[in-house]
Amino acid sequence: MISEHLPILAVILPLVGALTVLLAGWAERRYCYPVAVAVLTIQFGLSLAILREVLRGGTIHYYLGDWAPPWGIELVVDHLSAYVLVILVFLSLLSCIYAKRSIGGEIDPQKTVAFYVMFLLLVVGVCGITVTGDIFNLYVFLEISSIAAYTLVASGREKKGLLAGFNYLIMGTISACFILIGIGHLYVVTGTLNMADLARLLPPLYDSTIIHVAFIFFIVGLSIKTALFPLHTWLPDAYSHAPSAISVLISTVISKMGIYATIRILFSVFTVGFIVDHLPILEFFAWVAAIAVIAGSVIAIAQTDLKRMLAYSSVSQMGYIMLGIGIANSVAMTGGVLHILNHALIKGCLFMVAGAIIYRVGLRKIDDFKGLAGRMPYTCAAFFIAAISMIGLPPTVGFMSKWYLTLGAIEAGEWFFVVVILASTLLNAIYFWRVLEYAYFRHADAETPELESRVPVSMLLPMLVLAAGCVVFFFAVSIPLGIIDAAVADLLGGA
Amino acid sequence: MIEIPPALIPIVGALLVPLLSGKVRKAYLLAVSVATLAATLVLTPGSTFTVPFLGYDLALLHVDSLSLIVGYIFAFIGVIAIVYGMREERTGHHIAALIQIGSGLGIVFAGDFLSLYIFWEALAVTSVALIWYGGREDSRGAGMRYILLHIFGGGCLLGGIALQVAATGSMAVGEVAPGISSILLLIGIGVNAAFIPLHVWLPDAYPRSSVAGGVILCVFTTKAAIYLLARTFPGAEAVAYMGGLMVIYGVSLALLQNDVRKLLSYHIVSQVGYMVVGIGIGTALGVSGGIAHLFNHILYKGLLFMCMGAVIYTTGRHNLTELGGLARRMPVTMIACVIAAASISGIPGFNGYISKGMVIDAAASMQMTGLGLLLTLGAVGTLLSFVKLTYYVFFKKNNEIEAREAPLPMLIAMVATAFCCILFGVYPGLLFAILPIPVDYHPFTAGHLIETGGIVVVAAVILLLGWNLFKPKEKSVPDLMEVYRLGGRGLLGFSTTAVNRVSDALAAARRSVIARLGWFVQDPVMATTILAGTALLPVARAALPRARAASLEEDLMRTRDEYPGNPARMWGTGYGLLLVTLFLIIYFAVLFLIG
Amino acid sequence: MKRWAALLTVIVVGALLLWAEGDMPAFGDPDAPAHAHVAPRYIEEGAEETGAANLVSAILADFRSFDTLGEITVIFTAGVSVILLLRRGERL
Amino acid sequence: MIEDLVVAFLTRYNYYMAVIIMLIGLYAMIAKSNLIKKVIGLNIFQTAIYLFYISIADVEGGTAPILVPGTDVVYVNPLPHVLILTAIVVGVSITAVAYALAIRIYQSYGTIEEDELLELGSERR
Amino acid sequence: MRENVVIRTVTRLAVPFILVFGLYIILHGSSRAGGGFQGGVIVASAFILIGIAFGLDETQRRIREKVRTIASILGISIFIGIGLLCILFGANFLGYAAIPLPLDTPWVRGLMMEAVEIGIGITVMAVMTSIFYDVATKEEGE
Amino acid sequence: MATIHSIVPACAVLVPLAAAVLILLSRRHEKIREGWTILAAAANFLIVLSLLPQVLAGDRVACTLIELLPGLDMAFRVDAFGMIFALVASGLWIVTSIYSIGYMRALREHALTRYFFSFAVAIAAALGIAFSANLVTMFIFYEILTISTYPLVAHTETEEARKAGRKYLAYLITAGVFFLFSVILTYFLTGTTDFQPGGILAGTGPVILQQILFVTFLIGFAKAAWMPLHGWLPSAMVAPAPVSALLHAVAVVKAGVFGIVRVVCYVYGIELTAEIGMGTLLAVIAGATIITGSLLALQQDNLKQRLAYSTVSQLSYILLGVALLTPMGITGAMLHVPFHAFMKITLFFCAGALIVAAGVEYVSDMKGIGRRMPVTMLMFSIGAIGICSLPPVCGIISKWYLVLGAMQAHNLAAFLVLITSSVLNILYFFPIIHTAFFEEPESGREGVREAPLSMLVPLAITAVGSVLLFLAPDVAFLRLVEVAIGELTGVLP
Repeated sequence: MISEHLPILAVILPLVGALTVLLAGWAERRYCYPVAVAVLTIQFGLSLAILREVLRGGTIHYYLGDWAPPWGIELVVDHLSAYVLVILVFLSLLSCIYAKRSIGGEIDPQKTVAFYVMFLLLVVGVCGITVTGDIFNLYVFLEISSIAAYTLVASGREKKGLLAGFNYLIMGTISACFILIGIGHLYVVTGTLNMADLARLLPPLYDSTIIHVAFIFFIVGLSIKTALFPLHTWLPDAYSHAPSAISVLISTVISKMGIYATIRILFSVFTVGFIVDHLPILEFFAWVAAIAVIAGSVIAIAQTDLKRMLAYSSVSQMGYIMLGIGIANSVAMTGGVLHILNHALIKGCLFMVAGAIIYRVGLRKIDDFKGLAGRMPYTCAAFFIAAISMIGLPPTVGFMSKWYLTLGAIEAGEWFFVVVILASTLLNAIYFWRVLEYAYFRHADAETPELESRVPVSMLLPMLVLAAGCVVFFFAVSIPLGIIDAAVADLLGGA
Repeated sequence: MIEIPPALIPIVGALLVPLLSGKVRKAYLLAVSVATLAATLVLTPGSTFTVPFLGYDLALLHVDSLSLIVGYIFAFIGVIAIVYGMREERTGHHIAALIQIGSGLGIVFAGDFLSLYIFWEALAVTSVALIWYGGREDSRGAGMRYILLHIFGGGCLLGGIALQVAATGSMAVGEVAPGISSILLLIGIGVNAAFIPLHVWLPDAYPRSSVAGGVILCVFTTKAAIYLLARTFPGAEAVAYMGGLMVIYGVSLALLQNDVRKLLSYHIVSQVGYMVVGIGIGTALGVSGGIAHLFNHILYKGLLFMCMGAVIYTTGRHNLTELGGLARRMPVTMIACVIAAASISGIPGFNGYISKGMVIDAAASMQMTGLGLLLTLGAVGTLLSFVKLTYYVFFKKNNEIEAREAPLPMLIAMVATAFCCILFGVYPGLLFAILPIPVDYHPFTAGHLIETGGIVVVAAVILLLGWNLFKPKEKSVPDLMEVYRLGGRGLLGFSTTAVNRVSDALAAARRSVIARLGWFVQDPVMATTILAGTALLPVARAALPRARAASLEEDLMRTRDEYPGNPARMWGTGYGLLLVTLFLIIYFAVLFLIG
Repeated sequence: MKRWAALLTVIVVGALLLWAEGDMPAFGDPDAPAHAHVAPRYIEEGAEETGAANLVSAILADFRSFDTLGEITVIFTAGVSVILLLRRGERL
Repeated sequence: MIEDLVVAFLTRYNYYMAVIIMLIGLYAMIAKSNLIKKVIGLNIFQTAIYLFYISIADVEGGTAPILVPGTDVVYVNPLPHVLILTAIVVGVSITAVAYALAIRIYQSYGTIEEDELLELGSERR
Repeated sequence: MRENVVIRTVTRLAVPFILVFGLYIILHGSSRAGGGFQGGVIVASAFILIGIAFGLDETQRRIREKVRTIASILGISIFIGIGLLCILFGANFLGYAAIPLPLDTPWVRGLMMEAVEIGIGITVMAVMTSIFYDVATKEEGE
Repeated sequence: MATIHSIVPACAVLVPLAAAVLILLSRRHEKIREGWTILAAAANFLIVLSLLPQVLAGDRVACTLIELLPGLDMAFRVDAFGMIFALVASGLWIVTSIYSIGYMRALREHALTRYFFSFAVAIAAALGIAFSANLVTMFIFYEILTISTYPLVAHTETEEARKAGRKYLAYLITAGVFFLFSVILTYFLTGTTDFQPGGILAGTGPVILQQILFVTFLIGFAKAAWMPLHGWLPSAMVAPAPVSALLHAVAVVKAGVFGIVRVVCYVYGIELTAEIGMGTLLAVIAGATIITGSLLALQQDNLKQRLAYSTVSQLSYILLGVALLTPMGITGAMLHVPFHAFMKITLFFCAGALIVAAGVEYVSDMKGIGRRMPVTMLMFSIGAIGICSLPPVCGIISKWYLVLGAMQAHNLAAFLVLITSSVLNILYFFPIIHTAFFEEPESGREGVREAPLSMLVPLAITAVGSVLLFLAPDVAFLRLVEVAIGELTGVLP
């Protein structure tokens, strides 16, 4: 009986969880954390169950209130949704586990209750986006997660977090407004909000200027959300000044959510027929993404602050994924979609490491990391694995997405993109290797105490899990690929 | 009888030398060399010994009459050289000597090109060691020049062999058909056989070798080459003329030398010339003459080197101008030297007379008059120079020198060799019996004797007339080696400079690229602004009013000075939204363009 | 500087948008596609099906009630946000 | 030509107004340094969207979509109303959060002028 | 805060009316113009008015933090509860028709919608008040 | 020719990896850590050796680890050519381990866990490259090799070492990118990346694309240190001597060369390479590198630098051999892989011994050192003579085949390059020998003694090994090469 209601439970569970956390926290602040972790664990199980259902029976449609679409709201869980859902929930779970100790120094203790509530609300929004099949519903959930994200970014003790949060809020809201305008335009010409219905109704209207305007608003809005260079201005501050657990969360979950929304709208609403065949604007999109890949990396090289460097690296990686999507053949798409998983694993791990370093030795500047490997061996090992994964060296997952993206670009005959993808490897290597060199190949200054700084298990475990994931999914890449192939076929099949 | 390649005995034997010392070592060395001689003597034509190697069957033992005669003399002189060098204490010297002997024998008995080549190179390497053991101030350079030239020659030989093998599929040592392969082989052999102008290593290196080393060196390298020449190029006319040239060239330069061993070295060139002529002529008499001369030459030239070695060993001097008056002090050496000088000059009754006559006869019998004349001239020159040598070393008055007779092992070696010189001079039949091609040659005919007499007379006349001309001068005579050195240095200098230039330029380019990139990545945003500003400045100057442009320029300059700014600067919402609107416009434009 | 840049870009965007909006259906056009597809059913059957005369409410609380759930979650989120950002010294 | 424009304007002035209001909001957000003014700009922008939605719901001569049984009147399209109700709530929430942030910023930095804040924020530690 | 008798008096008079009006709006959302959001905000405005007129402590007294929190949770819970109830009775989430009340389907739907609207109203009221309270409270020591 | 499925090749890769883990785990116990290294080295060599009979019989031992992507396996397939590389790498690992222990102890080096760990990983990667059945597997291990050797290069943690490390990575990661591109393009063109004796690229894609691909492959194999991509190798000489010895004379650089040979023979195929004119290109590059490398070696006073440039030059012997595209040339190339390894590792061991025992790093400081350290310098001489391709060291054999190959291909230019190089080799090696043995020692060197036995024995082993390889090349390597050539030319021995 439960199995047919899985999609809605994926949204309701964290919501109920958020309320429960609030109540529990009201009773006793200490209860928040276990409840939140428990909720997310169940949620993770749920998402796996959804994935299993999807793999077994194909796309799940769930009519809310038993109203058939397009009149009611429909939840649609296809391979892509299930895949993204599992990733996002898993990362949320890990960053929640990670949060326990990491927020200790970064957030006022009395705020922990609201923090965990917010955390779960963010998950609500994210899950809502992944499962919904209604474009307006998507907007609503987008806003839930966004508001949660703005607040969480600003929730720390760090003053700059406030500025970052405000900046993020303005940009994010404009982005959401653009999406809303886009939805309005689509509604004007079709009269429907259901994605499948839209995809069905749009083709005859492809020449309409309104559709074009809608598309522009969507793509610019989504570009802001995904921080596609040069609309990334909010991202570095938000990522680097947020509490560490939140850096992990937004760099993995929120960014992936934006990408998911982009893919959904581009391919499930507008479909390949419009963006590639009718109006080859995706080509331009891919160029922007390519520039983002390079620009993000180059700016990352300039950074001296680890978290900020990682943030710019994210800008680059977003471009990476978008490039895969922009090339829009099945191989490149596979690479892009695969990189959603990979980047979540890698960047999650990296931000966790950055957080752990801040937590333990209070260092942010890369120049101060001299001899860090001796003091924090496991943390640095995790960083190492994640870094080479980001560079795209085997045997780590980064290699796999690079493989597919390059192959896809070659297949599309886009040699420039091939160059970009491969050049990004080098740029990544430059800035990641600098950190590794400082950590491993420089002696610590005399004044820094030579004690092995133990990172709490609740922080170490998630990052090691992610680091292990980086390696494991290299060898077990067929598992996500099985899902991705179906997802990509779905997305491109609409052509 | 067990027939094993004699080459292996000294080579393997050499490995044990470092483990022994003192008397035991001496006895051991002698035993090894004698065993080598014995192993050579028991060989009979047709003996084989093959080793599978690289998929070929290496014939380490390919015995016929030609290889036997050369083998005998090689093995014999090996024993002599070892005896001569008994006083040598340096382990490496003995090792090198033994391997040198072994390699020489290896070449002689090699039935295929590959093993021949390997021994050939081994010969070169050990030669360098012997040269370096000379310890003279320029030994190092001489050794280097020696090995460089030989490696070049060896390379050519290898190339020739390879081409031969690639063309015919056969590795067997034999006559070579004309072609690139033959040219390469000839160059390769020519280096070792001291063909002009490839001879330069010889007078360069031999005088600088160790005393005992010189004896060994003067034997194997050139003679092995002659042996190979006999195998591969019998009857090549060009080769014969090359021999003639060598005879004259060697003699002429020998006459001008001051260093005793250098003088001898040029004589090697000259004497080898006779052999080359003989082989080049290619008739039975010619080849036999050449080989016979090889046999004899080893004896007397070895003896000469021994004598001069003894002189150098006891006096420590090696220049004619510094020597003299040793006849009383070193009588045995003196006698041996005179015997050897007589031999090389072709005085009847000494062995040189026999074989030199054969070669000249062979030339004459082929109506190669010019060649014959050259050879005769060479004989005159040889006689002259050895009169000069013996006089200036032993008979000229010089009371400064305190010297005693050479040590016993040296004397034994010298006496034994001198005995052989006379033996084969008096009983040439002994030699004829082992010649590869039986010849019917009668050395002591009137014609030959008269010819020799003529040579002696001419020489005497020249001596009487121009004694002062032959006075040794301290100034050394330049040879082609100077040209080579200059050329080599120039080439090397040029190429290294060129390489350095290029690599420096590449490095500079790389550094500048890295520096530029390094500048850019410090603050990419600001850098882009500066670059764009710089690029657009001319446009602004042209388009905007002067004051405005100037202020813009000032801004740009200020920005440049401030660089790098703060790469971690925060970007406000205003900036972000501006970009957003710009992006909207761009998308509109794109859509407009493609829609 | 910024002000002028802002004005310029905004005006350009405005011009483009004004041009683009020319394709929109006329204001109040009853035949606009927006009124033709989903809405008619709400108007015709919505009240009967849901028992609510206020069609807006009917859609809000029934047809698209999930949106509304999201909506109050947004409100709730905003409340907690403000708590998280501003409140001090109490239980939350 | 001009006639066309006039017709276009007269028949679609709702959209044009929405666009213009939107641009005013956008301009305020870009050009104003004061954070509160920025939020106000944001609100103006959102208002324009509300206007846009509401105006697309309009049907000429239509009445509010509250059924009056038995009468045969034209109702405006109720769906955009619902949507925009949601959007308004979202907008209110965002405004609340934005102001909360602005207050915190003021508490922390003592100013809400973005130019100053960015300078303060960009200082190297 | 300086005492302002006029405002206080007016507030005292107005608050009950505002509350009643708000409740009306909430409850009649399904048949008349109105709904949970609108009503909720109106109710909240009553508390905000109290806060403005009598100071925040007064508001705190009238509607305590605990109540606000519980109320906001309660509102959403009602909504979710109804949704889950539908699942329990075999329908999809928020499929009101499945709830076994002895009434016609439209009536059940209408009833449930009312309940949902009430939930919305409660949450909106609580959150709005809460936001006002938090925004208006000054940092200690300022 | 049968294909035998077996887990053994995977074991050969996994044993060093397991050793690496064990080394990490026992990082507090010096003896145990070193024990693991030696144990693993020995075990690994035995494992590799156990495959030898089958490979010599012309069989291939295959092992598919995992299907990475659809149609792209991570798979091992041991063939004769791979076996050569594997034998060299695993065999020399044993001696290098012993040597390392002596070297590191003598110099009291730090961070030994990292050192031995990286070393083990590097060996695993080298074996992975040797055994890889397709380009993807090769690429994976190629990159692992790059990464795992970085800590060894930057081991001393001085600024110079770090700089060298950065340079190392800059070159090799860039190269890796090109390699990856090439792999992907190959996959795109052919739909497979498996190595086939006849090549897989024939008949796919336009010629120009194949040519470009060839060039990118070449750049990808910058580990082969062909010019002008050799810059990393001399810089990497700041690494400890064992590292220079095993990695920069054997594992790393040979991996690059190995890769090029694989690509030419097993991806392009000899015929296609000739057809599209890439043999000539490769020959030109190799020839230029041989000569230029030697010229540069000539100018180095630092012994390890000189050896490094010598390596640069010698590696291109292998390339030249392959570029000749004749059976004999390829034979020479393949033979030069193990032969050069033995000779050059000896030389580097000696250089290390000189550093440890006498603190000598420069050739000009080596006056008369041969009298103080006769064994070391004798072995050095053997190595040097070998590199100059003189008897009685194995270098002469590979040169023989190379010349034979050049002649088979009627390529006199290649032949000229080879003899010029010989001359240049002499020019930079023989003076060292002279300096060491024939010049008077400088004062102050009286106390210098031979390096510890744990260093002396390995270098003696490799030196004697290189002589033995001359005396009996047929035992392993030549037979392996014959099998490989037979496979390539379609005629099995």
